[in-house]
Amino acid sequence: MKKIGVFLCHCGINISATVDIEKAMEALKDYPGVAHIEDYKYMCSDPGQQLIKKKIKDLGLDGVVVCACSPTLHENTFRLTVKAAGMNEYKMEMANIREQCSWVHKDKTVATEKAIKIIKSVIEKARLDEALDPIEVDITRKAMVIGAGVAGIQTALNIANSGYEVILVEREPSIGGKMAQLSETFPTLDCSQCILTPKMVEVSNHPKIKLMTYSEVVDVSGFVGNFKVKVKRKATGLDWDVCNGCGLCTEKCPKKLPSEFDQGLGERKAIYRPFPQAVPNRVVIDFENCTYMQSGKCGICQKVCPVKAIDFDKEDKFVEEEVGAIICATGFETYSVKDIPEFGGGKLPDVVDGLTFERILSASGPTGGEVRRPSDGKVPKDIVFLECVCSRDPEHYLPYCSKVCCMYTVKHAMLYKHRVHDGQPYVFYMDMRTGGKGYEEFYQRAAEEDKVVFIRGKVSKLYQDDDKIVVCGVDTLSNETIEIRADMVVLATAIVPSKGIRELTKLLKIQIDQHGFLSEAHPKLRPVESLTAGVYLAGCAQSPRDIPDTVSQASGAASMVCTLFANEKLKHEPIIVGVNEDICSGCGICTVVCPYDARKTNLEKKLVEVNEVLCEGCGACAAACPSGAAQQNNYTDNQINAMIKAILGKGG
Amino acid sequence: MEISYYPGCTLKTKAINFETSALALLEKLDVKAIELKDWNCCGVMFSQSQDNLMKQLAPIRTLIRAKESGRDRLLTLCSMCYNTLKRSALFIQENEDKRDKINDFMDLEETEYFGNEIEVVNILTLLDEIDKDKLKASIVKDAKDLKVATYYGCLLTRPKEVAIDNVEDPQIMENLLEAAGCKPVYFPFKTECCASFQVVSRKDIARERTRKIVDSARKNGAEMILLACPLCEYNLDKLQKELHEEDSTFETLPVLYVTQLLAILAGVDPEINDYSKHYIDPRPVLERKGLL
Amino acid sequence: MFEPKIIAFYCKWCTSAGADLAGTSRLQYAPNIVGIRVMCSSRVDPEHILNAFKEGADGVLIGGCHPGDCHYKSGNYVTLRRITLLKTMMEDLGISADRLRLDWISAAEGKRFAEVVTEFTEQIREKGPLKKESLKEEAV
Amino acid sequence: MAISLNKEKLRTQECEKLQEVSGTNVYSCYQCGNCTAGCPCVDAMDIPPHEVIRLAQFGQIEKILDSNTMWICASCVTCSVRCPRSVDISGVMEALRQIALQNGNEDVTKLGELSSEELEELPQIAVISNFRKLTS
Repeated sequence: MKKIGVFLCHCGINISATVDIEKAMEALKDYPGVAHIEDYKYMCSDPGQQLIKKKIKDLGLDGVVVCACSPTLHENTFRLTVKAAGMNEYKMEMANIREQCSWVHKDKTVATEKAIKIIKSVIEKARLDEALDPIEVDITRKAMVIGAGVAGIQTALNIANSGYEVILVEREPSIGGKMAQLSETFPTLDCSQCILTPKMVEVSNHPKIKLMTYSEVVDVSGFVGNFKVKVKRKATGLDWDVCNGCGLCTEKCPKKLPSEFDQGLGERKAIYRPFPQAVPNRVVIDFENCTYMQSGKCGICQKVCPVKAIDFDKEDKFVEEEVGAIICATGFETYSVKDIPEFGGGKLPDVVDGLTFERILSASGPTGGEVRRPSDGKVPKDIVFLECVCSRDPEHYLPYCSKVCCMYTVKHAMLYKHRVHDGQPYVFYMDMRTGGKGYEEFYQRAAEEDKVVFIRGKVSKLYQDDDKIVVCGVDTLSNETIEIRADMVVLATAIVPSKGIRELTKLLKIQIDQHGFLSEAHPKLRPVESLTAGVYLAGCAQSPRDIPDTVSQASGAASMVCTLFANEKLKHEPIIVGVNEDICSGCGICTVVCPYDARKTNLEKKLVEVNEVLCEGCGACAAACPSGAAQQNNYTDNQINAMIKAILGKGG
Repeated sequence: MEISYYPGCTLKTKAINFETSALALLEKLDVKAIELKDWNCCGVMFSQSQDNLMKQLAPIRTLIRAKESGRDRLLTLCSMCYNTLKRSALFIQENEDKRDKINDFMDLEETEYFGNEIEVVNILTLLDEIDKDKLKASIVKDAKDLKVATYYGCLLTRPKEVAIDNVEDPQIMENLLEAAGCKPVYFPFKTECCASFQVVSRKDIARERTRKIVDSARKNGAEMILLACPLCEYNLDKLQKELHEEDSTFETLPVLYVTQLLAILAGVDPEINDYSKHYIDPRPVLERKGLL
Repeated sequence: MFEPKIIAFYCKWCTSAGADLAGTSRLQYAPNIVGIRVMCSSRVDPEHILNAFKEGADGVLIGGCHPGDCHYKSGNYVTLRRITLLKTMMEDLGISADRLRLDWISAAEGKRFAEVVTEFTEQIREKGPLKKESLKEEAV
Repeated sequence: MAISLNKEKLRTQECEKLQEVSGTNVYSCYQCGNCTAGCPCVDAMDIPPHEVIRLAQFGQIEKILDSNTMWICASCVTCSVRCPRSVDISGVMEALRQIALQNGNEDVTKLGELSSEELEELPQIAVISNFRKLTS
């Protein structure tokens, strides 16, 4: 009989307030296989772990059941604990009596009974657990970063500067992301382009970074250390190896379109470079709007191109890359003004979102940094800024706080005042959230020095009246309704994940939350990892955040990748499904359900053979095997059936 | 198409023009509206209280009548009837215990009502359902330079559960009028409340609301206000007249039920309208546009 | 009141994580269910399910990732096929098919997890205990 | 005068009743003020709608009932549809009217003050809805 040690954690009072630990110990102490039972306030703490180690050594335990939190949280912790005491780490099992018991039930009797059942079932599993050794796998020391905004750029640079190769994939023709569109940044008011463009250039010149702009990830296979990624390189209509970015074509192209980079305020051509500082300095043809592509007439760009780069080739190309780690840094978008009917539904030209106002403020923007309103180019003298537009509104829009709007709105009001000295900015806010280094001081300065009027309350409605926008709001501090006839209104609309993130996360097999933001492996302890090994997160794709937070998280993700790459070999979970050659008849049913082609029928030997490296351990084949020849390590039929018995009160 | 029709109190008196024009228009569009037999008051204004179930009896009894008619849809012209009937039906559909209690109160009724048997349809929704090409084909008068403000008030678009269209920016009337060849103007006050029943005890509030609403419509170039609620019609029409009498610089705009204009455009004799019911005579504008 | 015994099998990646989220959100649900965490819902063999009924379970819940979201690409589709097939056979074995429920619950759906568990528990409570005598043992 | 708060005063029976009759949770309110900002009749109210909800959160039902706010409300439901936290402010007003009337509030319909010509002039819909809202 195996000697199993059962260790019950109180988790402070998280478990012990609901589960009667003493009663549980009493019920379990004579359970078959239990050689020792003990409780402790914090089993995951150092003394707790020492206690487990000591008992393994003193009593010669060959199985351990830790009754505590979810294995997602501390399975690894306790595996390392038992390993340090000389026990095989796969003989350690966790019984989740916190998340799935003490936290979800209030009645102590009921919760205690359920906890006992859970623990019994896990003891049953532990009794039949076998010693397993991780399978060693080679590692490709090259990373792929998806998304080249400031998050992706920072991650790529950090990894590359550590000496590893990086492929940086970006959907748009240029890297830079949303940060390239910003005017100045809070709270220092240094120019966004001045701090970002040198980094963009560094990326493009870095010998370890391969840049793939105007490209999208279309398929991902493999696993940590050994991913295969298929990238679509969208057709640009010209040969980028020949193009030198002189821009003559964009000057001569007769077709004008609203510029996405300038949020539709400025113009671009059908052959264009998103902005003058674009990296790489290359142009692309917008096939949908190019006159030549639509009607076969024009072709001016081809005529004027001094290096003959234009070929109008519409074929997308696909490349496959092998990488060891993937960082998802796909960024954000802002909630569209078009979808907010009470604020004009996008029909009022002088009601714009925050990103559009950034372009109006930007020295490289369509007005050269002069604040002029879109409808008639007039300088607005009364300007209203609304915070929490679509954020914190579970009834109509999004329940969460978009985090950056308070600060950027204060910045907008301040920058406006710096440009238009005789103008008056007003800010409607619900709560001013200025947690950050120098942020509160920045907010105070806006009120004190720049005389920004802060109004505590929401705006119910906006409408056009002559050439004014009437703002109907409230100040809940004076309990007065407020009406402002403004020249322009800026909406701090909510931060939402960028388009296409759902499709990408399906490819990457990572989780998203209900709003489409990427889910981290643990909100506090593993904030830059996804639940899929080898896939990391950075930036606003995970949740709204400002530039300093984005950059620190990006560096964190990069360091996780470097930590991974520092391993000689990777360890693959040995929870695989093997073949009992004595029983297997080679029927091949298991090969059909395997999603990884890890199982192959050997017709000569009439056997199925398993490639252990490819097996990810889902167990679909074990359930399909008609003879019981395919058994999953430490999830055998015997174990599962014993667990069922124990739960239903018939075990032991 | 046949549909049961519930008139409600005001449609037979003050708002007779709404009924006459709507029924005439529907006839042009091959819709037969059959008035319910033995109908009673809709209850007037849905009771928002969770425990005052007596207030739900009148609307539910009306829905019982509709159920007994054998037709599964009930047309209302008045927006208040629409709102009350629809919300009451929803209320008992969502509160099973309250539904049972309400039916207990009405044990003399032969029919029981559960909440989802009858679809309450507002005239605007019904008109919107009709193929726009058919509507276009029925139009015989040209009103392409007539600029109109479409006014919805509160009960057609609030609360969200019974709204006939987008709560903040309904377009259903605009679409109908565009199909009929008129030009709806930008009108940010189209869902702003006219102060409703407060006209009885706080006329001052209702007057100020009327002033704001009419000012906005006029400023945006409207030549008339079109609506679909007898109470809004009274407030905007009567109170404009009072405002004008007080201050002759206040310019008035005629107020019509949307069906009145559509019926005229569809070739219904304009004389079926009882113009004496209007406080501001719409005939000068209609004449100017060649619609009489 | 009859307290049904329910066994749940759920995958490590989605439903178990969803159950953990229900815990961190402190959502209360019926305690009748005890879960067995497997790597993927496709590890659950119909034999395990029948075995659970044989051993006295009144209901069995299987939780997996939403279609298209399986951590192992297609495991949940395999599960769906197996459970559909098993349900058609259960009546013959004397177990009503609605004692077995397959549901997709993602890691983000803590609330849904709690709702499904409570709803299923109530449903089984209403059905009453699985009568052992009606089980055709030899078939199991 | 200061509102003195303690745990008994915070959750009075009257406040519970208000929530029950209106079917809404006043504690969802985070005081954004959208209800007040969009209210068509707020100028005539003693207390703006968001303050009504605030006072309800403090259990100060008496203070609310002393105001004219619920009698001025035209039940247009703008507040409820715009509330980001789905507080049915319009329903709260209805509940307040009911509570006041059950407590024996004086007649606020002013129907008696109207001349017979005025009464004749008014459409039924106005008279009945006024009566409905202010007496039940």
